[in-house]
Amino acid sequence: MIDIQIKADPLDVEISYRQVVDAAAGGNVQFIGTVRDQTKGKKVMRLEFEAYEPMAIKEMTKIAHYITEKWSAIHVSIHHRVGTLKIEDIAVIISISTPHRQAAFEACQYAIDTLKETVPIWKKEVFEDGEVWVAAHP
Amino acid sequence: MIDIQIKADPLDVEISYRQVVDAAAGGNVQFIGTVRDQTKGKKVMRLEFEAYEPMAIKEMTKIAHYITEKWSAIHVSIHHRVGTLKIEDIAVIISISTPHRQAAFEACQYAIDTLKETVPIWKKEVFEDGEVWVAAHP
Amino acid sequence: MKLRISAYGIARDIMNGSSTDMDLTEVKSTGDLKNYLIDTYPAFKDLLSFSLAVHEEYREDDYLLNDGDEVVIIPPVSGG
Amino acid sequence: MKLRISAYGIARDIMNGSSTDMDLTEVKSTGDLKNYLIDTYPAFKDLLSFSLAVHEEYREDDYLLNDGDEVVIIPPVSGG
Repeated sequence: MIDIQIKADPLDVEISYRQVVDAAAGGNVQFIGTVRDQTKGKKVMRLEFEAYEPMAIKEMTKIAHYITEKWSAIHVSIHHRVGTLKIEDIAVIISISTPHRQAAFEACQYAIDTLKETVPIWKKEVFEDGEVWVAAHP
Repeated sequence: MIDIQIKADPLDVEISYRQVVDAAAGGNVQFIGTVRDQTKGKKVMRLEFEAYEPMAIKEMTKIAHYITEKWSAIHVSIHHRVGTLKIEDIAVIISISTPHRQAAFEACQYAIDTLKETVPIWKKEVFEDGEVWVAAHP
Repeated sequence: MKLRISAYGIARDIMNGSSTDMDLTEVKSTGDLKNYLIDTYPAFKDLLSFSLAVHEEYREDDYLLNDGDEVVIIPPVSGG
Repeated sequence: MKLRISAYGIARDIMNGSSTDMDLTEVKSTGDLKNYLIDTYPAFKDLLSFSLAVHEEYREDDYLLNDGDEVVIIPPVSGG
């Protein structure tokens, strides 16, 4: 099963976990990306995420299909949040179940690394004295 | 923070996650070990876990301390269940938060690999026609 | 060639709008459009990278555009 | 030397009980005790491994036992 979602509502680790648990799975690995309170020592007030949604769903689905192929994943769930997030809010949850646990770790790490490279989602850090689009400039 | 528990009650991924989430964390990784429905093609009815509890807590605490040192983990939570578990029940949840996500993956994988080697916990697979202590014999 | 240009993130700030229609006689490919955009909005040169998507796929510079295409400007992504 | 021997998992099945008191004159170290256990319960030889713990720590074979120690037999672990 592959489940890809972009949501304006808060994400839920339990819901994501329940999507992937399976009687055939030997390992379930979850990556949960949360909002940090500072960037290079500068205090972050909040983050604003936006997505080019149809393409973001398409790119995340590609990641899930690749994982299903390469690591024989049983289930892959990728949920990404958009809108305004405060510190410690969850931006992304990736849950993967595989027959053997080593594969789940590798697949989950591949998923978050690739998501950060290819999926058209952007975040803007809002500081007390300004804001900046993350990673936009060298 | 380090939290190590051995419990007869069902484990909860949300509770474990909430223990490790932190405003300074760039990555949270959870490993969730669940009961598979078969071993080498043989149908498993249930699993029975037992622990030498004081030493199991001590060995899991060693793992958590090592992770805190080596991967600068912010929080480590290891919860292991004992008693009778049915298919898809959670046997273990390991949750780790680190400043950078790569470390959380490595630390979590180290934790489950080492737990399976050193922590005095045993499981017995119960089949329709018998039972076997897992990994006892070559 | 008539194109609809959409922009997200910092690209929207640079273009001062999320969507605009352009009629560009010299533009044949995504590479041509990139050059046009950099000429018109020099701030695109300062980005770590920027890509163009058509029909929800990243396109190389030699991708030939069709009249009426929607082209989406993808500045460096930062999800997760 | 008086020892309390505790056993978990398959070791408990082999010894037919979770705990037993022994008074062993020839045993000085954990290595001696291992040999005694293998002699008395040959099924221990068939295990993938078995370790002894004293004071909740794994002990090498040269660990010297004290009168009254509790020794825990640790057959191959299989948690997780």
